[in-house]
Order: sequence, then C-alpha cells, then structure tokens
Amino acid sequence: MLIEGKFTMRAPIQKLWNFLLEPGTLASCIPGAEKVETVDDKTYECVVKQSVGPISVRFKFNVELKEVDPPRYVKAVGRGEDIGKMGTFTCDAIVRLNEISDEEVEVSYQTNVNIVGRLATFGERIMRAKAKSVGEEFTKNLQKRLKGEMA
Amino acid sequence: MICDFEYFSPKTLKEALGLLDQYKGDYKIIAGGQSLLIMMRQGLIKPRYLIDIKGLSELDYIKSDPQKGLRIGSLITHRAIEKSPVIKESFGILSEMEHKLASIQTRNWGSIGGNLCHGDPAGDPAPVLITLNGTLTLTSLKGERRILVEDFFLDYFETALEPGEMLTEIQIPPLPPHTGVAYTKFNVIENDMAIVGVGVSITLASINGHCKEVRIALANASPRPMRAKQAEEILRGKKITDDLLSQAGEIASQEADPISDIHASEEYRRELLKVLVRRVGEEALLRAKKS
Amino acid sequence: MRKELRLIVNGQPYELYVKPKSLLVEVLRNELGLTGTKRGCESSSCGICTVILNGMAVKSCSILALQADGAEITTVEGLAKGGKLHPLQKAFLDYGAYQCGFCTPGMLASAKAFLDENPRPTEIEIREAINGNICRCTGYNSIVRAIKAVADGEYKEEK
Amino acid sequence: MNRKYSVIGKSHIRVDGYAKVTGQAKYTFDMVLPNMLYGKILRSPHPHARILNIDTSRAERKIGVKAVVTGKDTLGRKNGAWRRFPELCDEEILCREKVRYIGDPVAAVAAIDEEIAEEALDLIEVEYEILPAVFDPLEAMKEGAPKIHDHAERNINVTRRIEWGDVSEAFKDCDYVIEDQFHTSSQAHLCMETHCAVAHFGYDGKLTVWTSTQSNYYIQVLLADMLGLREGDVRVIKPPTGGGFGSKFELDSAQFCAALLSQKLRQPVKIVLTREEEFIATKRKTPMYYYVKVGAKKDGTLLAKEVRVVTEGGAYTAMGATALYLTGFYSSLPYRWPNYRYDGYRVYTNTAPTSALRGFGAPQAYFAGESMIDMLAEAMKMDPLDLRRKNAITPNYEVPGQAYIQSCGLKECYDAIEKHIKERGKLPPNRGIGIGNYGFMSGGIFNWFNTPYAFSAAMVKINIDGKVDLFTGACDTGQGSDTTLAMICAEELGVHLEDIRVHAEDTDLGPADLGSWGSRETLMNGNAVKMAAADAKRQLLEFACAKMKPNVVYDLDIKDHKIYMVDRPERYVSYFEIVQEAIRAKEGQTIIGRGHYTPHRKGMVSPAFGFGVQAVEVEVDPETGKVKLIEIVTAHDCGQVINSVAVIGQVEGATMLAAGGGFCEDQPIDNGKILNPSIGDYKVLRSLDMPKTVGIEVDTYEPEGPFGAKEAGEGLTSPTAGAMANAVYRAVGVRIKDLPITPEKVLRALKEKEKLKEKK
Repeated sequence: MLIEGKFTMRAPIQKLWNFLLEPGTLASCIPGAEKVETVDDKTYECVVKQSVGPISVRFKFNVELKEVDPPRYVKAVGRGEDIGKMGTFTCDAIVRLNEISDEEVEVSYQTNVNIVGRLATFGERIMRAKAKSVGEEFTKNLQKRLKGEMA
Repeated sequence: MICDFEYFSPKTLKEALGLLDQYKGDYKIIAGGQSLLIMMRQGLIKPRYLIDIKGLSELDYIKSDPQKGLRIGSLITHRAIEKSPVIKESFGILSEMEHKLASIQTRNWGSIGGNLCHGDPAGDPAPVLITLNGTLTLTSLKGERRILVEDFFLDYFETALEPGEMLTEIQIPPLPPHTGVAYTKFNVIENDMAIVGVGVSITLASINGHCKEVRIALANASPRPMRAKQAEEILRGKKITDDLLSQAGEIASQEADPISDIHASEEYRRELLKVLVRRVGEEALLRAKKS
Repeated sequence: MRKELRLIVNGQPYELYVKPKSLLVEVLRNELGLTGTKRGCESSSCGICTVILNGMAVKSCSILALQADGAEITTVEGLAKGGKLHPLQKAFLDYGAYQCGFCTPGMLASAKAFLDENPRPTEIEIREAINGNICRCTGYNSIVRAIKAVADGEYKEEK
Repeated sequence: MNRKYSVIGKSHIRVDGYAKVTGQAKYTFDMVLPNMLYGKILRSPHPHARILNIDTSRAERKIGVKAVVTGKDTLGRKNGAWRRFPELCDEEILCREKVRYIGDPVAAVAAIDEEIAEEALDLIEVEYEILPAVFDPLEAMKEGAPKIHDHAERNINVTRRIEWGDVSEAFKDCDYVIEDQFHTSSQAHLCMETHCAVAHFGYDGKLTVWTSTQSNYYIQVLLADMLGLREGDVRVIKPPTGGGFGSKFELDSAQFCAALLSQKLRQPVKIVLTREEEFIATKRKTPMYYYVKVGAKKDGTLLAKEVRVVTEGGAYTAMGATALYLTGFYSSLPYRWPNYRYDGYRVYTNTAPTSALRGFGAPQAYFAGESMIDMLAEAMKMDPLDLRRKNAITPNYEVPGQAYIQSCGLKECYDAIEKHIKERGKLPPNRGIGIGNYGFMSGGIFNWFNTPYAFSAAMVKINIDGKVDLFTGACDTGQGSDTTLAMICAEELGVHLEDIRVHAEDTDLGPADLGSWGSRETLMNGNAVKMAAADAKRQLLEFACAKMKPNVVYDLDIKDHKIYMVDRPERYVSYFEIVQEAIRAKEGQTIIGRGHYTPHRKGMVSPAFGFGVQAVEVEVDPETGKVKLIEIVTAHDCGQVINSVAVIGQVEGATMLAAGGGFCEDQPIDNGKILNPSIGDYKVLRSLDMPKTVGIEVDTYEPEGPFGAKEAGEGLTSPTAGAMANAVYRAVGVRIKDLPITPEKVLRALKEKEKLKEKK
C-alpha cells in the first residue's frame, strides 16, 4: 500500500539533507516509535507500537539506508515483524528533496508499506485506514521536527 | 486461534460491573460475540478475562412510551429489533435497517449493544441512531452517564467507553410530528457491509412546510460514524427542493473523510455520498410528508 | 480450566466439560461426533456451520459453547426422525438442491428454522433466509425451489 | 429425436444424495483416525526471497510437536502435471532455496493437535534474503526484470501459437477491422471444503491418503514421484469432495506435507488448509491480458481474427500451461474463421500460481471475443445475434488442424434466445440484454501428464443377485458424475439405477482415470462405463441366447430386468435368472465387463464440444454504476441429457460462478499480496444476488458420446461475463473491458462518456 505526499520547507537544501540523514530523524517521526537505535551509520533498529481500537501491535524492524544520493534522494528499506507474530512488515521509503529556490525545498516522499500475516487478513480496509492516518501523522511530525530544526 | 482466557458469566448487572471493575484493562466483554470472536480467532485480541454478558436478562428489553420515546436494552438482538411490533410501528427505520444487517444467523445472536461497542465505522445501527438523535447509557460501578450516539465513536474501533464501563441502554426520543427517516447503504452484493451508508431524518414545520430540523449521518465515510453537519445546515430552515438536496449531497461528500480500499476508492465513495444523500433525503422528505 | 456445559442436542441431553474458548461447532463436531455440521471460514461469513439454537438459525463457529449452556440445538443429524426424512431433506433430494453437499447441513438448518417461523414465505423471503449461507455449486435457485416446494405443501412430514 | 431410454434423460435422486442431506456423508474434513496427528504449514511472507537458513529446533522442542519437515527432508524433486515437459515441473512444494510467492510453503509441523501445531509455526525461524520481485506479467517480460526461475528467460514460462490461413493478408480484404484490449481478473475457487488430506504411511512402507480431490489418480502418481515410491504403494482414497472447480486436481501442499510428515512418523497426519491459506496459497484463475483484432466483409462474413494473450502465471506452471493453450483455441470458437492466429505467453510472476478454474481459459476468451463481436456488429450496423448466427459453427465442421466438431446445436440455441429477446419486448430505460455464446470441450485429448493408461476406464461386475458393482476412477466433486455414470451403466445393462453400486473413490479398486476436469467425465468415463456394461451384457446374452434359442435374425437386449428379443419384446427371460445361470456356468465367477476410452483421430483438443448461447439482462443505475442482474437465459446443447436435475444444477451453478466473476469476484494484489483473503472481503453472489435463471436444452446427438451425451459442466461458465459486458453497453452505452464489471468502473466510464459528449 502506497503512502505518498509532499510539502515545502523554508530551509537551505543542504541543511535539510543533513538533518534528514541523521540517524533516527525519519524513524523518530513514525507515530508510535518507542525506540530508535543506531546499529551503524546506515542501519538502525526501531520498535514501533500501533493500535487500532483493541488491537495493538509492536513492530520490531531494521531500517537500512539503501541508496543515498546527497542532497536529493534517499531510499530506505525497512524489514521486521510484530513481536506477537501477528504480521511481517516490509517497507520501502523514498524521500526526495527538490530545490524550488535557495531558501525553499520541496520534500516529497513515497512509502510502500506491506504487511503480511494475521493482521492483514483481518481487514485490508482497516489496515488502509490506519495507514492513511499514520501517513498523515508522520508528515505532520516530520514537518514539525524540520521546522523546529530549521528555525 | 483463540487464546486461553478466564471466563465469567455474571447473572446480574451488578455482578458484571463488579467484574469489570476488578479486571480493568485486561477484560473484554462478550455479548453476541459476532464481531469479537472473529478478531479473537485471528489472535488479534487476547483478553485475559472474558466477561460474558449475553445472559443478563436485565438488559434484554424494548420499552416504548409515546412521551419518553424508545428504550432498548443493550443486549437486545438485531433480530428482536427487526421483528418487534412496537419498533416497526414507531421507529420503522430501525426494523428496516436491521433487516438488511448481515445474515439472519448474525442478527439472531448479535446484539445492538455489541455492534455499537465494536465501533466499526461501517456498521449500520450507528448512523440510524444518530439520525434519530439517540443517546446511550454507559454504566459502571460509579454510576451512569449519558452520551449522544454521535459522540460515542472516537476513531476506528474506538469508543468513549471507559475501563469499567458498559453500554446498558439505548434511548431514542419520540419523533416530532412530520418527521421522516430513511437509511440506505450501498453495496455490490446484497445485505453486505456498507461501502458507504447514509441516514437522513427530516422534520418539517408542517406537511408542506420548511425543514425545521434535519440530521444526516454517514456510515463508512470517515474513521467513525459521522454527522454531516454542514450538509444539514444547507437544508435547515429551508423549503427542501431537489436542488437543495443535491447541494447537501455535494457538501456531505466534501465533509466526509473516506478511505480507498479494495471495495471502493475514496473518489468513488464521495460520488456515492453525493447520490445517496440526495436519494435518502428525498425518501426521508417523502416520509415526513406522509407521517 | 474446563467448565460445565449442558446442552440438549437433537433431543439428547448432554453434560460436558469444555474449555471456555471452545466454539459451539467444535463441541458439536469434536466432542459429540456430530460431524454433519461443517466449518468453512474463519470470518463468520459462509454460514456452513449453521445450526438451530432454541429455534433460531445461528452460526456455531461464532458462538462460544458456554454461551449455549442450557440451549436446545438441532443439527442436520436431528432433522430426520424415526428413520423418516424431514420434508426439506426430501425436497432437497428431488430438486437437486445440493451438489458437493458441504454447505447442505447449514443450508438445511437455515431453511428449517426459517420455515418453522414463516411457513408460507414468498420467494424473496426464502432468499433472505439463506442469504447468509454460501453455496458454491448450485447457484441457489434449486435450493429456493426446494424450500418453496416444502412451504407449498408438496411434502408431508411422515409420522 | 426419438430415442427411448428407460433410465437416462430423466431426473434421478443422486446416488450420494441420502448421505449428503442427512449429514452422514463423511468428508476428508471430518476424518479422524486412531493416533492421528495434525499438521500445519509455514508459508513465506515474502513474494521473492532466498532461504538462508531455517531453524526448527525451538518448534521441535515444543511439547506436543512430533515432527517438523522442511525442503531438506524432501528428495528435492519438482512437481508438475505437465510431466512430458520436465522444465514445466517446477514446484518443490516445500521450498529448498527460494520462495517465489507469499504463501509458498517452507516448513510443516505435525503435533498432537491443531493448536500446538499452529503455535509451533511461530517458533520456526526462517532467515530470508529478500529478492526483488515482479508481479505484473507485462513487467516480468521486460529485460532486466527480476528472474523468478533460472531456466526462464524474461520469465517466459510457456508460449503457444495457433494459426491457420493468412491473417495479415485477410485483414486487407476486410471491409471492417477493429482491435482492442481487455483484461480479465483472478477468481478464487472457494470450494466450501478447503484443501485437506489425511495421510497414513504404514510400517509396511505403503502410503494411504484420503483427500478432497478431483483426480485421485493424479495425486497417486504425483505423490509417488515426489516421495520416491512406486505408484502401487500409494493408495489415494477420495471421500465425498466438498467442491473442486479446477482447484483440486494438482498435488497440493496439504497432501504433500501430510504424506511427508507421516512418512517420517509412520502415524496418520491430517492437514486442513485454513480459509486464508485457501485464498493465498492454492491455485487460482488465470488473469489475462487480451489483445484482439477482428475483421469482416460488408455482408457480415467474418474473415480474420488475431489474438495475443499474456497470462499472469504466478510462481509456478501448474495447469496454467493448459489454460494458455485452451484460451487460444477457444478464442476461435464458435465461429468459422477462415484465418486465425493466436500467440500466447504465460509469464512467471511473484504471485500465487494461476491455473484452472471452471472454464479453463474459456471465460477469458469469450469475454474478450464476445465483447468484440458486439463491437464489430455495432461498427457494421448489424444485429449482433445475426452476425453470430451467420458465422457460427455448424455440425460436422473442422476447426483447421485443431478439432472435428460433429454435433452442434448452435442454430437452435440462437433461435431460442432470439425468441426470448423478442418476448421481452422493449425494455425500460437503463436495462439491456446482452448475448454471448460459446463452445467447450468434452474432455481434453492432450496427454502432457504422460499417462500410459487409457484416459478413462471402467469395470462392471454383476453379482449373483443381479446387483452391479461399477468400478471407475471418475471423481464426483459434487457435479454428480457418480450418478451419471451409474445411469449410463444401468441404461446399457437394462437394469435399474438402484441395482448399481458405484465404487469411484479408491485407486486400489478402480482403474485409472484422469479425473474430473475439462468436462470430461460424462463423455470419456461415460464411454468407458458404457463399454464395460456392454461387455458384461454380451456375456449375459450368450447364456440367454443359449436358453432362448432365437433365430439368428433376432437380436437380444436387456431392459427393465428383462432379456428380450428386440423385435419380439413379448419373448423374454428374467435378467436375474440368466445372471444366476451364467455365474453357475462360469464355475462361480462373477460376470466382469471391462471398458476403456481414449479419443483417437479427433484432433488436438477434444472429441466433442458442447455449445450454448446466453442472454443476460441487466439494469444499471446510472448514478452509482451499480449493475443488477435481472435474468440469465441459457440455451445450450449438451447432447443427450443423462440426469436432467443434474444438468439444471450445472446450468445454474455455472451461471452463478461466472456471473460472480463478471460482477464482483476479484483478487486484487499489492506487492504480491492478495488483499482479500477472507470470505468477508472476497465477495461472491449469494441467494439474493442470484438472478432468475432459465435453461433451455437443445436436443442433439453426439455420435462420440455415450448415448449421444457431451459436456454440460464448464462450458456454461464461458459466455456470462461477455454477455454481461454487452448488456451493460446496451443499457447505458459504456463498454467495460476489464473484469469484474464493478459499479465503480461503470460509473467512471459513464462520467468519461459524459465528458466526451460535452467536448463535442
């Protein structure tokens, strides 16, 4: 399932890039992130808790920065599973920075999330609903953090 | 596969509330279980304590009073509502809605309270109760509180029930004169879960008068059963015309926040809402004029 | 911890001890050996496990056995009495209202509960009554005809 | 035609009926054996990954777990039904190195109960290296796409060409030429009994498997091969089968894993797939991309058709190779195309393998083909029924190089449907009737399975009391073949249906038969049964002749338990008497008749074809796009009807399945994952959705079939989706070329049409 969107930031592209690439920036914006630990400069380990009504899951996964093309493009790949074995989780995220002017950058992202297992069987409808709200919150968090950082 | 749990089947409401209080946080209440057991079988919910209230005869009643309106115990089954002569007579829309809710098997065992507490935004009873301006009684050891049905739903499968609380009664005020109510859900196969659903109630000032009050409720059009208040606004106080209903449809469609899933895209859901709000509005209007 | 469960199934009283998480269908099939009742899904959607509980058609896969404590249950094995087939069974045979037969026990349970409640139904009412039961073979129309034939008095109960 | 039969041509209660309506029928699903264990299968969560390591130790240590097997416990052989072509046997069932779709089995557990087995699955740790995956066949064909099997360049699994005449030249001579593209969706079989098996490998080295199957012979051969056993050491027993529809004639993971676990433990092991597994990890209908070009002369003569098809193969070949061939062949039916060319490509993708589903490539072909015929008729301003009738196959037609068609009742079918449409008169707004027609095989001639046996065989044994045991390998999956065959046997032998006991469930007892697929049982097994019954009858008549001493000009025959002189029926002796005398005279041996059937000199496809024309009436809500099915009328030609009630059941059942495929059934896939693996999300028609159906049987006689009978099984699923698309077009003027015809697609098309109008 594809979650995508874009927004613009008032900041120099290099500054934005440096911040984005700091380990944990992206992961810590994921709603429900409980833990983000750096494994090496390209890999970190996250635990994210999510719930829909009475169902709650805790995904433990590794994020690896697969392709990095500074200061414009980064592709991260996440793999993991629910601690309670309710599902396996894979995710490819691409973030692109596009300079509109010296002081303005368009941030676009594209995340392809895939969850297989009991969770997915329960209802694609609900998964999607959740993904939508998680996606929106993620953007909000990212914008907030960037704004805070760039201010 | 269902996890092991400790099972209680209290015989009185008081006993049940005591158990809720005792096991706060770790229990699930099962009534008919028609939704809960699906989730438990998938291993998605693993309660330590299961409190079975299906046997609480205290909550199994339908009471109707011309002044006070309708009171339904939360354990009343869908089928009992569907078949109740009192409800058919005074709140026909409830029977109509129940008649198309899932299968007879599910209606025979599933309860209205369980359906509401499950909090599925695609459920049929919630939007109908919202259009009827229904309220709910939530009971705990501490006492009772009342909440509007429209305020009960917080998010996907999340309701305003606090730990220790149980839904005990649904109240519907008497319909004002010249009121018509209608509900329709759209699905590809019959009696299926709503792709979207629309309920409308219209109260006219007089038989051919202006719209005194209107309520529009949408199913599966946002993370929770929702009221389309802006759409209502366009109708309230005016003489309802086809054109006005179309406008209400347009607005409701914008107010809604539906998702795309395998059954329909967001765009299509919005299209459907436009059409259904108008059609259901027309039906409600017709009924208001006849009542 | 197992709990006591009393059931009357096809007229026979039973006293059992079951795990609270046991579903009614599991008790019927595994404990009582009444394998006529089948299971077809995990989402309460196919109706194959339908049995009659206190006169109502219910999905036995969506009821905890303990919730049926004290209930009277009829399964497909209880339709024929005294060696004589129930009219619905005879009609199903004549009208070819089954093929692979896997949905048939549930279908018969839905049909019986329905006719007991509404002996003179319209065709659309019959369709509503079995709408919760999936049949992948027949296309339903022969089942509707069979039920209609019974309602129309084409088959008499043999004593 | 004036043919007097005493058993066939009427309605009979099926031989399995009493057990089924009383709940006494015991399915594999119901079986419990002493000391039996329960198995569960661990499946890949990734669409494409290399297996680096599987650690089963924690699962093995779990109390109650008796064994865990992985690919390492297998002989490493690859399974496939196309045994003549080793590269097409490409499915390990328990993967050793790579998984190729979400649901590919990687391990299996046997435990004392299902719950422990399931919990043990969570304890197996599989280390995967995730590989790039590809899901769409058009993408998978491109250079540089992830390679799914080493042997398949550009992931092309099979290609087929069928050609006659000169298509390119012929298009030049056409007055009208149109071309277009279509896509057909996947569909789940949704057998109510999920795939299941109970396997018991004894200490004597012999394996018995009870399983829900459409072909116990195939399972026997394939299991023997995969486990390295002799065929004779594998006994497959088929209890009543809870539906097949094309999903149960290949070796499946339940059968293989149960057998493998039992081989290890020497204890019976039962595996029942969950409904979710059934959706994601059993075979499914083949989605196809269709390109079609057709051309005709002004007078309505169809001259040329060109078809190119790419099918989504999924991870393995399965029976999909057959679907690729058949869809190409059916694309030429039921018209007399003088020039025809088909190019088909089956492409591997990282999705669940696709295969046969009732219709076996035909519904896809007719959806595209019949839509095109209506589109062509419109371009030519011709009545679509007239265009069809003018070009339809007539009896004794040869499809160039492919098939010899003897009986064909299409003309009568057109007449019946035309009458029906006229009777409907002018329809209200937003209603439309669309038609579609079809031809379908009565069993396939191809032998890629490489059986040395006859395609069908039967043995008839007459006992001292006149009762008859009929042994066959036919597989009744609910369609009623046991009854049909018993009726054929009774008719030929001159006895009553009640005299026949059918033994069709056991490879130890019955002769090999390819099984119940391709609508083959009535014609192929029916011929074998008829021959066996005739053989037994001839033996009886020898004794009757000795007793009755007729003049040589008199023929003897048997009817209604009487052995009589054909032209002097008042002279007869009792069948029972002759049976007793014959057995005594044969030193006490029962009378045994043998029969077999393999088609010869009947072309490449099938020895006979069923035909039909269908009219689908719909009503479209132009504001929501919702299509309501009003009525489906089918005129069809299945030759001589054997059991009327069964034929009606086939018409209605096929219509339901096909209408579901046209209307709502779909298996959307995202990153290789089937998004609706539950009956709640996978929508099928239910009783309220099922429209009125009318079946009109056209009377023909098929010389190749038993008593003139041919198929009435799968062909009936062929015309519906195309007829629906045509009906929607007639109702509201939009053409949907992508199945299923959902309200959303119809509404989108209506809006686009409106926009176009505005532009003009």
